[in-house]
Order: sequence, then structure tokens, then C-alpha cells
Amino acid sequence: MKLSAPGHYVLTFDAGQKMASAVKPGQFLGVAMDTGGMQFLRRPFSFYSADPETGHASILFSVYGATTAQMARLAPGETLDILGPLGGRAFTPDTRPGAHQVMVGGGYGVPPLAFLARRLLTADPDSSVTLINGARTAEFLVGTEGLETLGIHLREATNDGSRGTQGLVTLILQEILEARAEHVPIHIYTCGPTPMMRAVAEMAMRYEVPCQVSMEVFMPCGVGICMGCAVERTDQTFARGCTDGPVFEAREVAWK
Amino acid sequence: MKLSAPGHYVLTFDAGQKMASAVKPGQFLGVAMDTGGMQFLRRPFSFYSADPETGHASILFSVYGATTAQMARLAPGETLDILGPLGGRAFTPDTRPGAHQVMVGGGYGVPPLAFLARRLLTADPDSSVTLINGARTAEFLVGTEGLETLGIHLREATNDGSRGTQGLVTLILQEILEARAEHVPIHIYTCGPTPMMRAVAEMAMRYEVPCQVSMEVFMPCGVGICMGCAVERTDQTFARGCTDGPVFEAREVAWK
Amino acid sequence: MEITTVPELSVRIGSLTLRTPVTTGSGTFGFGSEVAEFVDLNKIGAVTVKATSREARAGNPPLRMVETPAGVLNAIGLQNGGIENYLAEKAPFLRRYSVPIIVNVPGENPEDFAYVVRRLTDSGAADAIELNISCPNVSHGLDFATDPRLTAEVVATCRRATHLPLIAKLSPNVADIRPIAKAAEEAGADGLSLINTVIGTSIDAKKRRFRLANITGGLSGPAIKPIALLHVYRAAQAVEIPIIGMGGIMTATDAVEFLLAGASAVAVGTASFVNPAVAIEISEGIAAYLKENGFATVGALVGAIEP
Amino acid sequence: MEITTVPELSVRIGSLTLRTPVTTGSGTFGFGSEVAEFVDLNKIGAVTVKATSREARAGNPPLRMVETPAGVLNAIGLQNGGIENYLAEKAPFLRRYSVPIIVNVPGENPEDFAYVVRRLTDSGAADAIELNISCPNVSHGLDFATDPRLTAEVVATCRRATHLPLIAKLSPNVADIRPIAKAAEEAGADGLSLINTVIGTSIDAKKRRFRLANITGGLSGPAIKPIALLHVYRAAQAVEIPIIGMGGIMTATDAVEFLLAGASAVAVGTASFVNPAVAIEISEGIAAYLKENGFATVGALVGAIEP
Ligand SMILES: Cc1cc2nc3c(=O)[nH]c(=O)nc-3n(C[C@H](O)[C@H](O)[C@H](O)COP(=O)(O)OP(=O)(O)OC[C@H]3O[C@@H](n4cnc5c(N)ncnc54)[C@H](O)[C@@H]3O)c2cc1C
Ligand SMILES: Cc1cc2nc3c(=O)[nH]c(=O)nc-3n(C[C@H](O)[C@H](O)[C@H](O)COP(=O)(O)OP(=O)(O)OC[C@H]3O[C@@H](n4cnc5c(N)ncnc54)[C@H](O)[C@@H]3O)c2cc1C
Ligand SMILES: Cc1cc2nc3c(=O)[nH]c(=O)nc-3n(C[C@H](O)[C@H](O)[C@H](O)COP(=O)(O)O)c2cc1C
Ligand SMILES: Cc1cc2nc3c(=O)[nH]c(=O)nc-3n(C[C@H](O)[C@H](O)[C@H](O)COP(=O)(O)O)c2cc1C
Ligand code: FES
Ligand code: FES
Repeated sequence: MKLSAPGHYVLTFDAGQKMASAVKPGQFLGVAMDTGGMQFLRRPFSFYSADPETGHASILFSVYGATTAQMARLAPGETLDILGPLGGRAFTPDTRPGAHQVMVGGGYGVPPLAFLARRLLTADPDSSVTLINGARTAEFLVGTEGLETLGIHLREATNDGSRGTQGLVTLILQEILEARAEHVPIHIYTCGPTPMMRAVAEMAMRYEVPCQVSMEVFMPCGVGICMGCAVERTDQTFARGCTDGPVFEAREVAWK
Repeated sequence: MKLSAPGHYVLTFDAGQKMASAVKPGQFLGVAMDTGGMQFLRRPFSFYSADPETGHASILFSVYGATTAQMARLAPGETLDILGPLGGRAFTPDTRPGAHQVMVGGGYGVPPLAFLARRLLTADPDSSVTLINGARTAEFLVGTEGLETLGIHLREATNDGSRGTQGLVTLILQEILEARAEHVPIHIYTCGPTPMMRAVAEMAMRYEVPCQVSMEVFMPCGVGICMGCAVERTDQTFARGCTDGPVFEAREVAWK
Repeated sequence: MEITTVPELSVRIGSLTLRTPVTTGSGTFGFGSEVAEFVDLNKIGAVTVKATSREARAGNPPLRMVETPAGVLNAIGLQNGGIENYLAEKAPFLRRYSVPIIVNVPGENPEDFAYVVRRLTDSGAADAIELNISCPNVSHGLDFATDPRLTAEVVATCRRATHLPLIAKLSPNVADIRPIAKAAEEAGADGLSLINTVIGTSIDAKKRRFRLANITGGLSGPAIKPIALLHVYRAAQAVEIPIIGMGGIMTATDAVEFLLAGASAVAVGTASFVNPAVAIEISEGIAAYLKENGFATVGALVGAIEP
Repeated sequence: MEITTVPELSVRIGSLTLRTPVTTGSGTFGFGSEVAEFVDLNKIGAVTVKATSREARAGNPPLRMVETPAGVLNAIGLQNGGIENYLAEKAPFLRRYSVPIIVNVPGENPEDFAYVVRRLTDSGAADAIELNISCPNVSHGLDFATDPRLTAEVVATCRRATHLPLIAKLSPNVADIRPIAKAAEEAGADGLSLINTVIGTSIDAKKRRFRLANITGGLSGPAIKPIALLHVYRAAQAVEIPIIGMGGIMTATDAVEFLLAGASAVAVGTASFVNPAVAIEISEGIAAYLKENGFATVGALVGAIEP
């Protein structure tokens, strides 16, 4: 375990080569911690990395409640009770040649985007990838360590201006969309708080740019058996966030 | 914290001089540990020692369930959420001159008896005190550390004969009662598993020797407000184990 | 939104005024005297004392209580010394304090209830009376509050016996609490207390025995909070009289949830076993919530939830 | 006392034989296909699938589920594709396995139930039918199982529509489950499932809103185990037909408690969310318990408790 910023931890574990090879950015796993039982459901965490060669994978988390508090206390060598990889639909990279891959993340939405960004660069070192990371204040800008050295274009926004642009991530996104060139296809991938994703999705739809959103709703089971993770579609049916998602097209989702 | 035997811990804490002076052997305190909440009632633990001068007090415990498991993990300097001293009726030492004070304990019944024994010797170094400690096997014979150097006569019994007499504590008690001299009053104090206390109580009644029993029944509140700790009296009324006890005369209790 | 004045915490139930909206659950705070050394009784909204019946009751044999996941199952069986013992031995101690006393009264038939109600009224040893028509741990104890007609009969009979505020304590062991709440109101209750415990049992798989000597017990504590909140919300939709909400309240946040659901005051039961002073801490926590959220009175919070 | 033979785990409900006494709670195991990669479906006593109604149902809007102390509150609202979708899309997958299928059927009126029952019978896509007359999350869903007369009406109508084993799923939201259990038995049910979830709600004090869009939800998980055990015990005293006990079962010990209370089989619901293979682990745990305690059959354990 590694402290990546005050209160933020990167938990690296042995997922086995099978899982580490299978996992795709946007997928997640369910962690069960023995919190004494008052809280007993698994908590979902997005993969932050997965190395098919070593079989190691990692997640990045902050301490919110009982499960993450217990996770923060894990010592090296302890076993972790996980179920995964979960998620029926991961991020699908845009394969149009020369596409500008724009990721917009906030909070615990950043780890899966950082994972996607790294995978894109590994597959094709010439990929054009921008990651826009937003937070209230500088200390919550996490999850992007090492991305710039890989050639990813990192942009940051904070509400208080303590780092990067002062304001919301959509300010930077709009700038990119406004400046876009006819011949460079853009594809947006977003994950973060719902209001942020909604703003990003609406902007993408306005600019008619394809946009994939990862809907991190409450997921009681993560495997598709409880129907507790409903995401409303524009056709008024309910999809399961876990197995029909977590990644959806921005247009599929009934934003409210 | 000190490991007194495999799985047995002595937890010493700062009770404050007020509490440490007030507490009497047989009294206890309620410990609340944050076990995540599925289990939330306090657990009672008898005082094992209390030093009015330093204000330090201690309890001796083994790991049974969630509360004791958490207690075993306490690090020096952490705060302990306790309520006490509790217990409306503690052991009342027999003040008849030259009385032979015989304590019969088993398991977590030993700490309060060890405390009583030490207090008796401190008050009068010439006291005649015997402590009979019983357990299934040698490694569970705990709580009597340092008593012999104070002049307490320690007798041990194990079911498997791995230490002391092979058999039950009542074997040793009977031997003492049989060998008693007319002019030496005997007083029995007992605490431990109910079947053991019942056997001791019945033997005491048979030999017409006064006997105090500490009834360690399940105590949801410990302060007299829940009525959940009922101890049936011979007159068929129910006493509260916590505030009417935990110490009763053997004759008061309806043994079943 | 922060206001600088101290928020008004007092609430009224009939003619009774509580200085804070937090009382104690009957049977979970004894008669106050047991914990007077740990708790300043005058800082509690009211002390609701243990059930006091016409005759003394021995209660059920042990085991009487067992801990369950996030809950407690009890089968005390209304152990108490009877009304004369209450008047002679218990009331005088509490009367040394200025805290209002609510006496919880069980009974086997309407006349039983009314007898105790009259004695309490004549003696001045209660400021309000809570009719325990919903105790699951004695035979026939819970029948009244599962039937609107029986509920009305007990309340009406007691109404004729006293001018003191009458609070009917209802059972969660019903399909719909609304008709019962309504029946109690129409029969003259000044307020409702809910919920009493939920019926349940516990089995020891190793010994193949029921854990409670009485087999059946009543479940309380955090486990039942979702159940209690719904009953309070439904009852509040059905009646005009104030409700004392209870069931699993451990913190001020829990208490606020009950106020939002429509309770005018709350009671803490099982939580007092862990911390006898919790009623006071919860009062303080409610005051802090009111300040932080710009409410001038606790009354403004009652039922202030979007459906 | 240890016996060396392998204990007999099979149990019968009407003409249906389950190889192990553990099934899944409807609505907590999807249609089996979702978790077939984690679980060997053939090792489960029976798969009880999600409610399947006459017409498709969209279900309730989010938020549909919330965690509570030792429990889960859900208001899914019976989202399902309807009976024709079940027959075309869901049943074929499960039929590739030898595990018996119990289909859970909700309805708005007796004819609704009977329609689905007939389709299931004619198509051969169910080995037994569980009548969900007790769902708290749709309007009128729970009314049937709170009234012996309505319970009997639904069961009798469906009895005329099928020769398949009929299991009536009862509600805990009643004062006394015995008359309802009896009514279901007399109307021709081959077995009873209990309990369905306990009604409740959850409030967000910070936002001053109900957490569930539907306001009301059904409580499941360890919190309700004491409630479920008592209903099972009482129902078992009242009827001769087998009972599938459920409510908060997380471990084999919990399951044994239900068998001791009088259930012939058990279902695991919420526990599958944490561990989709828990039904199998519990079967194994029951077998171990039987061996350790010298029982040759699971049937010998049913109701084997001293009162
Ligand atoms: C698909 C998916 C992927 C995810 N990936 C990640 C990830 O990579 N990293 C990560 O850190 N998280 C991630 N999350 C979020 C994470 O699963 C949740 O935050 C989880 O609930 C934390 O569990 P916990 O027991 O620590 O906190 P919980 O007790 O579950 O609390 C979690 C949330 O509950 C609320 N809450 C708790 N207590 C209070 C209170 N007193 N007052 C008000 N609100 C309160 C807060 O909103 C808090 O954030 C993901 C979620 C999903 C659905
Ligand atoms: C007045 C009094 C004084 C006491 N003094 C002491 C003392 O000085 N030292 C001490 O160590 N203890 C003492 N005890 C006992 C102690 O309070 C209890 O053992 C307490 O319950 C331990 O809490 P826990 O949460 O660790 O275990 P719990 O979870 O409460 O478990 C405690 C007991 O429950 C039973 N149990 C738990 N799990 C299982 C299971 N899976 N199967 C079967 N049975 C199970 C066992 O009997 C176990 O011993 C005292 C008790 C009383 C009433
Ligand atoms: C040990 C115990 C004893 C109780 N005795 C009574 C009683 O005598 N009269 C009564 O009306 N309610 C009694 N109750 C119910 C409580 O007053 C309260 O309604 C219930 O416990 C729910 O609140 P809680 O979850 O905060 O404990 C008792 C509850 C417990 C736990
Ligand atoms: C998310 C969820 C969905 C459920 N859906 C149904 C359903 O469709 N039909 C039904 O009869 N019961 C349904 N139930 C109730 C369960 O089958 C079971 O009766 C109840 O949850 C108690 O068992 P448990 O505590 O083991 O979960 C559902 C329960 C949950 C938690
Ligand atoms: S989390 Fe259970 S179905 Fe999606
Ligand atoms: S433990 Fe509550 S009255 Fe004794």
C-alpha cells in the first residue's frame, strides 16, 4: 500500500495473471472488509492498473467510511476478499486514426481514466491523449502520477484555483472542443461525480462528439443479480449499472 | 497491554485516582469497542487490580468475540471507552479474626478473586488466604501471577492433570473443608462458570460455611436500567446481576 | 443561513411541555435513580419510566435478553413492583428533579389501565401517561395495539379517568399502523409513542434451544430503525396529535431522521445501555443541527421532508 | 456421536425434490445466468428466480437500494420482462442445468397470478411456483398476504391452474402469521416461503429527503433474522406443509437455526450479494453440522428444538 496524497491510498495486490490479463479499464472489483458486520455489502473500486505480466493490479481509494477505513489499515501480506473483475461494459477505445482521446475525471473517477490512458499509450505510443482532472482543491487532484512522462497531456482544474485552471473541468473541455480541427476526431471518456459527468455529457452532445460515461452508482452486488444499481435510459427503461455498464454512451442515459 | 498466557491479556489503563480508590474487588466496568456496530453493547470485565496511588487499574481477558478481539489490538496510548466502576455489591471480606479466606475461581472468574486476595494481604499481611484455580488444562490457569510471593496459598486443578491436582476445584475445596479446625472460621468466595459456582455453593451450604458468589451473567447495561441480567433468588423474585450483585450469598441464589 | 440565537428545543404533547425533544424509552432507563450519578436528569426532556402495572409482576425467567445483529432482543416481561410500590419507592426520588415524568402503564384489560391511570392522577406522581398497549413479552400484551377497536377502548376508558396527557404506545407488528393511530387519536389520546419492539426470537444452533426462556422477545436497536421510521412517517400522515418517535436511535442524526419523518419528539431506548447520558448528548446534537441548518425551532423540522 | 455415512440432504416440497435444502431468495439471484461463471448452479437445491409477472414491469426509479445497520432496504419494484420474455430469454439458459427452477410470480389480482401459473405449467419452464403475495414495493403488492381471505383466494385460483408444487410466499408485516399460513395451506399450497422483506424506510438527515425514490422499501439481511425466525417457528406450529425459511441467513449456522425453528429448507437472499456462491457453502456447512451432531438426514433437524 502506498499513500498517494493525504488520505489517498494506492492498494496493489496479486490479482493473478488471469484476472490481470482479462481486466479492461472501466471494470471494477468488489471489496469485502470485515467491518464487524453492521456494514456487510461489498464496495466497488475501479481498477487503477493491472499488469498481465506480474499479475499485479491496483486500486486507488480515499477513506470515506467503514470499508475504506479498514482497507487503509491493511498491512502488506494480508489477504483481500475481492470479487471481480466486474463490469459488463468497459471503456471502448476510439480506434479512428489520429483521434484525440479526451478524458475528464474527478475524484474517484480518475483511476479508471488513468488506467485507460496508460493502456492507450502502451498500445500506441503516438496516441494523442489528454486527461482533464478536476477537484475542489489541489490536494484532491490525485490518480495522475506518472502519466505525463508517458506522453499524456495532463490538464488540471480546481474550484479554488490552488492548481491549474480555476473553475470546472468543463471550462478546459470547452476550450479543447472549441479549438478542435476538422480532421481530428475527438472522443470523450468521463468518470466522476454525477453533476460533472452530466455537464460533460451535455457538452459532448452539444458539440456532437462521442462520449462514454462510467456511471458509478451505488452497486449492492456488482454482478447483476440485485437490480439495485438502476441507471435510467432515455427510453425510460432501467439498465443495470454493473453488468449493462458501468460504461454507457452519454446519449443512452436519461440525465436528471 | 501484556500477554499473560497464550491468548490472555492484562490491560492496564489510567482509571484516575478517584475510580481506582473507589473500586472494590468484585466490581467491574463496561467496555465499549467500535466493532463496526453489529455488536454494540458494552461488555463487562472485572477489575483485576486498582492502585489508588497511581490511579492505574487493570483487567484480564481472553479473546472470545468481537469486543475482546478489538481489545487485544489496542496499542499503548489509545483511549478506552469505559463505564464504571459498576456493581452494586462487591465481595465483603470476612473480618472474623484468623478466618481462612478460601477463593475458588475458574476462567475469567479468577481476576476479581486475585484482586480480593491481594487487597486482603495488603490490609493484613497475616491473613490466611487460599486461592484454588481450576481450568481444563494448564495453559488456561491464569490470573494468579505474583500471588504466591505475597503469601497467598495457591492450589491448582486441571481436568487433564497437566498441572496441579487432576480433577475439579471442588476436590481441593472438599479437602480443605474436611480438614478444617473447629476454631478457624472459613469463608468461601467464588467466581467462574455457573456449574462450578453451583458445585462450590452447594458444597459450602452442605458444610455450613459462608460463601459469596459473583454471578457473572450476561449484562446488557451494567447500570440497573434494563433488567436483562436477572438472577433468580430462592424466594422466586429476580434480582439484577449488575446492581443487586454481582456478588450474592450462595443461599440467596436459586441454583438450577 | 446560520442564525445566532439559540434554537428553541421545547415541544408540547397535550398540556405537557418538554424542555428538549428527547425522552427515554420506557424500560430502558429504569426509574432514573439508577443512573442519576452518571446523568443530569434535569437535562432530559422527560423521563419515561419502566412499565408500572396495577399489581407487581415478577417478570420472565432468564435468559431475558440477547444481542442480535445491530439489535437487542428482550423478554423482560414487565418486571415491576406495581403501582403502590412506584408511588411509595420510585416517584419521590424523581420528584426531587424538575424533569417531567411520563409513566408507562401496561394492563390486561381497560379497567386495569384505568385503575393505574387514576392512582397516578390522584397522587400527582406523573406528568403524562404512556399507555403500553403494545408489549410483546406478556400474554395478550400486544393484542390491543393490533386492533383499532381495542386500542380505542383502552384509550377511551383511560381518557375518562384522567386530565393528564395520554400517550398511546403503538406496536410495529401490524400491516398498517394508520387505522390504529387514527383510532387512538379519535378515542382521545394526546400523543402517540412508536414504535414498541418488533417480535422476534433467537436460537442457539449448538445447544438446539431458544436463547430466551420466554421464546419470543422484542427487537430494538439500530436494526429496527428503518421499520420505525416508516411507521412514524405513516402515522404522522394519519393523525394531528404529536408523535414520540423511537426505534434504534443512537445519535442526533438518527433523532433528526425521526423528526423529519414527522415525530415531534423522540425517545432513546437501547442506546442508553451503552451510554446512559445519550439522551442529553442527542438533545445537544439536535440543537447543533438546528443551528447549522438555520431552523429556529425544533418544531420547524417536524415533517420537513420532501416526499 | 459422529456417524461416518454422508448425511442425506435432500428435501421434498410437494412433488418437488431438492438435492440440498438451500435455495436462493427470489430477486437476489437474478435468473442464475448472471452468476453462472462464479457458481456451479447444479450444486444449489433449487434456483428461485426473480419475480416474473404477466406483463413486463419497468421497476422503480433510483435510488432503489440502501444499506442500513446490518441490513439492506430495497425498492426494486419487481422490474422484469414479463412471462413471455422469461419463457423466451431466461428459462432456456437455466434449463441447460439439472437444478430445479422455482419461479416467483407476483400479480395484481388472482387472475393475473393464475395466468402466469398456467403459462409456466404449459411451457414446462418451472418445477415449482412461488406465489409472491407479499411484495412491499408495489402498490397493493402486500395486501394479499396480510389477509387470510385474500391469501386463500390467490392460492385457490392458482391451485386450479396447475399441478406444479405451489409455494405461498408470506409477509412478516402482520401481527400473527398463523391464520395466514393456515389459510394458504387450506387453499391448497404445497409449501410456504417466509419471510419476505419487512417494510421500512431510510431518511437522509443532511439532504432532508427519503433515500429511496419509492419512499417505502423492504428490509432484508441479518437485521431481520430474529423476526424471520419467529415467523417461521409460529407458522411451523400452525401448518403441516413444508416451509422454506429465509431472512438474514448469511452462514450455515443461521440456516440451521431456521431448520430448528421448523423450516424444511432455507433460502439465502441478501447474502448472495456478498458471495454469489454462498448457497453452496451453506449446503456444505449444513452437511458438516449434521455429521458433527449425529443427524442422518436434514429432515431430522427440522423443528428439533426444545420449546
Ligand atoms: C463502479 C464504481 C467504482 C468505484 N471506484 C472507486 C475507486 O476507484 N476509488 C474510490 O475511492 N472509490 C470508488 N468508488 C466509490 C466507493 O465504492 C464508495 O465510496 C464506497 O462506498 C466506499 O465505502 P466505505 O465503506 O468506505 O464508505 P461508505 O460508508 O459506503 O460511505 C461512502 C459514501 O457514503 C456517504 N456517507 C457516509 N457517511 C456519511 C455521513 N456521515 N454523512 C453523509 N454522507 C455519508 C458519502 O457520500 C460517502 O462518500 C466506486 C464506486 C463505483 C460504483
Ligand atoms: C460481571 C462480569 C465480569 C466479567 N469479567 C471478565 C473478565 O474479567 N475477563 C474476561 O475475559 N471476561 C469477563 N467477563 C466475560 C466477558 O464480559 C464476556 O466474555 C464478553 O462477552 C466478551 O465479549 P466479546 O465481544 O469478546 O465476545 P462475545 O461475542 O460476546 O462472545 C462471548 C461469548 O459468547 C459465546 N459465543 C460467541 N461466539 C460464539 C459462537 N460462535 N458459538 C458459540 N458461542 C459463542 C461464547 O460463550 C463466548 O464466550 C465478565 C462477565 C461479567 C458478566
Ligand atoms: C430491555 C427493554 C425493556 C423495555 N421495556 C418496555 C416497557 O416496559 N414498556 C414499553 O412500553 N416499552 C418497553 N421497551 C421498548 C422501548 O421503550 C422502545 O419502544 C424500543 O426499545 C425501541 O426503541 P430503541 O430501539 O431505542 O430501544 C423496552 C425495550 C427494551 C430494550
Ligand atoms: C433486492 C431484493 C429483491 C427482491 N426481490 C424479490 C422478488 O422479486 N420476489 C420476492 O418474492 N422476494 C423478493 N425479495 C425478498 C427475498 O427473496 C427474501 O425474501 C428477503 O430478502 C429475505 O431474505 P434475506 O434476508 O436473506 O435477503 C427481494 C429481496 C431483495 C433484497
Ligand atoms: S449491483 Fe446488483 S444488479 Fe447491479
Ligand atoms: S445489566 Fe441492565 S439491569 Fe443489570
